[in-house]
Amino acid sequence: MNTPEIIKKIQSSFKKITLDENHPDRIISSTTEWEELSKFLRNDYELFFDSMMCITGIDEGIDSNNLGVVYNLHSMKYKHKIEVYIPVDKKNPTIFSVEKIWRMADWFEREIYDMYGIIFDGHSDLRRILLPEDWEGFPLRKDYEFPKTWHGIIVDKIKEGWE
Amino acid sequence: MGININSQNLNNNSDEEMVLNIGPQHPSTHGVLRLKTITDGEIIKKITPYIGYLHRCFEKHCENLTYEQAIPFVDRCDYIGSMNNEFGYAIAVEKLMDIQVPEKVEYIRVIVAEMNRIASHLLAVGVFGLDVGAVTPFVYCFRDRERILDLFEMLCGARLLYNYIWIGGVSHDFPVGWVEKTYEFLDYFEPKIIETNDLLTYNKIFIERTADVGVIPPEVAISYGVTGPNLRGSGINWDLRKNEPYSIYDKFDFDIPIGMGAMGTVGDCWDRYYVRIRELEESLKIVRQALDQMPRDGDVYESMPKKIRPKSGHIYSRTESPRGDLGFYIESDGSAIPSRLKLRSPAFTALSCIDEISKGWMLADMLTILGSLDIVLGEIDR
Amino acid sequence: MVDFYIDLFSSVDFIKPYQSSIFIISVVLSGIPIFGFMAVNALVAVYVERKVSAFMQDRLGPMGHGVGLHAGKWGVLQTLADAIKLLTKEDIIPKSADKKLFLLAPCIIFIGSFVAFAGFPFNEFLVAADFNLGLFYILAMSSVGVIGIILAGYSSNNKWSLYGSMRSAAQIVSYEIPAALSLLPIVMLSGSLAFKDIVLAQTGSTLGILPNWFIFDNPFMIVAFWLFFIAGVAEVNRTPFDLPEAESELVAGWMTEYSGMRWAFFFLAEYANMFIVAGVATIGFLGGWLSPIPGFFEGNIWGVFWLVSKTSFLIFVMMWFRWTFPRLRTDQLMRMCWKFFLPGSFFVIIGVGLWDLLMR
Amino acid sequence: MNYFLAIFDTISTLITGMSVTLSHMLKIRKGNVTLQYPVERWPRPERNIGFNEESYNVIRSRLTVDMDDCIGCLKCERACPVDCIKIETHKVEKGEDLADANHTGITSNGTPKRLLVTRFDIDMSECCYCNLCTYPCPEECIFMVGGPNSNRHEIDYEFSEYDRNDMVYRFSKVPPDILQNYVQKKEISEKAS
Repeated sequence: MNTPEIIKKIQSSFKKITLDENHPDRIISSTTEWEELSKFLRNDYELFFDSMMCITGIDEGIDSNNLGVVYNLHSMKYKHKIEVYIPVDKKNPTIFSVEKIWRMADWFEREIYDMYGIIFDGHSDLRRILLPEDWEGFPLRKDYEFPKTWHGIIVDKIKEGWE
Repeated sequence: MGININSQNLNNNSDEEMVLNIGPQHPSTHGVLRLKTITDGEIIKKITPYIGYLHRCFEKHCENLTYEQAIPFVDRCDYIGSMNNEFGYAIAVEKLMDIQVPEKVEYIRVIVAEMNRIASHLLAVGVFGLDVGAVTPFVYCFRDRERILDLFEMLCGARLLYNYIWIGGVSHDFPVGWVEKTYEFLDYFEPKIIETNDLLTYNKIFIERTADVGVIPPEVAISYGVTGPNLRGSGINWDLRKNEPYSIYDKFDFDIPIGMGAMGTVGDCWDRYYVRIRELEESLKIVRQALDQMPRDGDVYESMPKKIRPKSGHIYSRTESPRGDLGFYIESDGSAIPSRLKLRSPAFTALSCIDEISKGWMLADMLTILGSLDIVLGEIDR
Repeated sequence: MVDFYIDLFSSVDFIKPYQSSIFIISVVLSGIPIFGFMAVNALVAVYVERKVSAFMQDRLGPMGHGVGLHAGKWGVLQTLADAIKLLTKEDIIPKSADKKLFLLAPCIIFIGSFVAFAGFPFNEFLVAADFNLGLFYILAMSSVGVIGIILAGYSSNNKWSLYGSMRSAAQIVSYEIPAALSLLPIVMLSGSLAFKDIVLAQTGSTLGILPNWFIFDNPFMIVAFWLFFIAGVAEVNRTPFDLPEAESELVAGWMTEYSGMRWAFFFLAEYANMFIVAGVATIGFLGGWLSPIPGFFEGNIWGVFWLVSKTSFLIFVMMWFRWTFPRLRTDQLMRMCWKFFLPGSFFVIIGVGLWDLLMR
Repeated sequence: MNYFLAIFDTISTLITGMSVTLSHMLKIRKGNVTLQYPVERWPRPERNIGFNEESYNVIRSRLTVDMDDCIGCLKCERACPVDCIKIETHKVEKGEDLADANHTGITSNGTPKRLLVTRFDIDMSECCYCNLCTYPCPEECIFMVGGPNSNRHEIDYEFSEYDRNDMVYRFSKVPPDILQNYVQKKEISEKAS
């Protein structure tokens, strides 16, 4: 099944899916719909996206108040791929966690929470994975400014006679 | 320093359980990794890996570097297979800017990437022998690996972190005599694999230690996103070079070794190890064919863009690195600096499934499983 | 040598009134050469181990081209440098370690192997204390070391050494039995426990060229030799049974917290144990101080030479094992001991008995 | 029955393994790979590049700058991914030699210089040896020593120091007092504008 057929099939049962004009293989859905969509993508015998390729967090820029999560899905059986983009607004960045469906999402979602602060509800233990547990702020956001010190250690590099 | 009483220990205070920190500094964690294991005697009940000790803010850096300046940083993610990293990154950016690289550069890249795969698998095999206790195969594998590193040093000056494959081409052509030296290496290396087989692969103690240990069932592997030799060890015939051929891999004939459960069940440590050994032979075949078919003349700078400013948009492309499929998600907003660069690292997913696989095994087996997954902490922590 | 010194001193008259001190002096006098031999054996064995492991791994091992201090022509002074380093290194005692036991452990281990040397004959006359049940004595003494290992593991208050000592305790205790049982055929053939009689029973040669050592006596003895040798390797914690100090898992097992001179005692004891196991195997099966070519090179000095050369060949085989084989897991180790070594040694005892019955 | 088969199989595989190590031990003369470091140096693979641009070197060792050719274009500073190069320049008459600031007006390729490079520091402790700075340089004056450039500067890859600040190489040849009056001249001109 090539991508247009997949998109037609998804759109038939999910009305609120929109498409991106210059990126054919990307569908954009919303946080409310993502729970049924992910189950549908996983369990539908014709689509059967059983392997998740990658989950990426996006910050759309300082001016737009939108974060985003990109899911790249792939089916081992039919060898076809799809990319789902879900905008998440910065005020309350929560989204359904697909950790129960694809076990790989466990660590990827923890990393996105660590870097962007998007809370995945339903995740078994959502805590920081790469940064120390008590680090404040979410580094990969565009409006992130570096903390001066962390536990008394000066963060930015001081080199006398260099600047 | 009594047993560190933390909340977990108190509530299920059955006295056999002991919290053991296979701490950030341990001889066989393949890098800086802390495994907090709850063990009952030697049997392991639960493992919670703590990573992030080698986190160098790769993705934050790449948001302030131009596309060609990011190459030395991409090298340093998986510092054992850095040529394959560059290859994956270059393909992703070239797809974004839809540049078509000349024939000769494709051949150079395949040769160099496959040589790097041999070097990386040699390290994986040698260190796995070390985890199981055999010291000599480790030294033999590193002796052969040195010869590859010498070839790379002659090619681009560096032994491990090359900055050789650029966007749109390679930094310069093969030096004189490099091709003959590579042929010489291929002939030298052929019998060496048989020697490692005699010494380690069919050794009864080695088989006793690795067969039926840490079995990853296929559906668990797929759902955890495990890829590469670990996935092929579980019997799934999935190799990006064959199933989603990128660059010119469709010009070479090589087969994909998958785990057959020759010495135990399908998907045990021995299978993953044996898949890597067979992949050494496959890569040798590819390099030999590529060296024969490579056009000797042709310029490598032809399609190298002066200014790298991809049109705004995004791309997700993945290539087969020695540890699995290495994905690059690049989002560009038209300027010379990427607005988002995500590296999907195969070792990251391989490590995430260690808790499920090594339940109920003993401490020594758990380290064997960790060794057979062949993780690199630089790539996990980015 | 002890009774030799006692007769010597009791004949000298001005010492006669201090009758009780004669025994102590003679014991001390015969102990010093043993300590000297143990130190020399450790020095040589460490150097040989480095060189053997280097050659097996295509490298040269310690060579003499160090900057500054010149480590001898082929790195010969390397072990001397190690000894000096261990002497001058600071002995760290972990703060929360159980201090008294921590200090006691190396002494017990060292005494274990030191005392086992007392019964070990280098020659017909050259033996510290001549017992008529030498074999039984050495087996008993070599299991004293286990207490030291458990003490070391427990007292360093570190989970890894606890693991290491528990594993080694299980391993050494369980491999004592097949080792002892596979020595029984020698006693059956030679009829006595004393080393002198065992070696005397092996003199002479059949058909002129084959010296009738016990190993060539009948096929079961070859199996007994291998059983004893491998059980001995397991007793000394060397690969493929070096589980207690498995580098890749337990960092260094029960030796982790020790450093400096205390660690040197463990090292000394390990190589001494290796020498004892190889020595007992030579005396029991390979004809002790008898020369492989019957008739030639006999005599006391030659006897010591033959014994030491056969033992060092067996030590070389132990080193050969170490640099070739991976490590066994604890439960496989135990399964092999109880399922393969024990029935094997019973089978060998029955076999030698029947062979003795039918052939003689 | 397979009990004995397993024993036989164990012994045969162990023996083959031991034969491999013994063969390596006996053939040590031929197979030895050790290098006595202070006496035998690491053989640098020879480097005739074989294509015409002789200047593109492939060696990765210490960076050095040929100050007579440097025109202060800051291309290498921009190309460096880890910002370990710092350059400060002052405007001077085009192509005119300034003896006191030992500044030559014309570079070896004949291009006149407009800027006096008063500060050119490379912090070698931060350099990641990626060689990205040598390619954009129009005068090829920044290069890694040795390899094809050994006629200009012999090989040096053993440049460790005791103090980290000694790893900062200062290439600018302008003596400090001359430097002072250029800085004042600059401030005066800035106040004026």
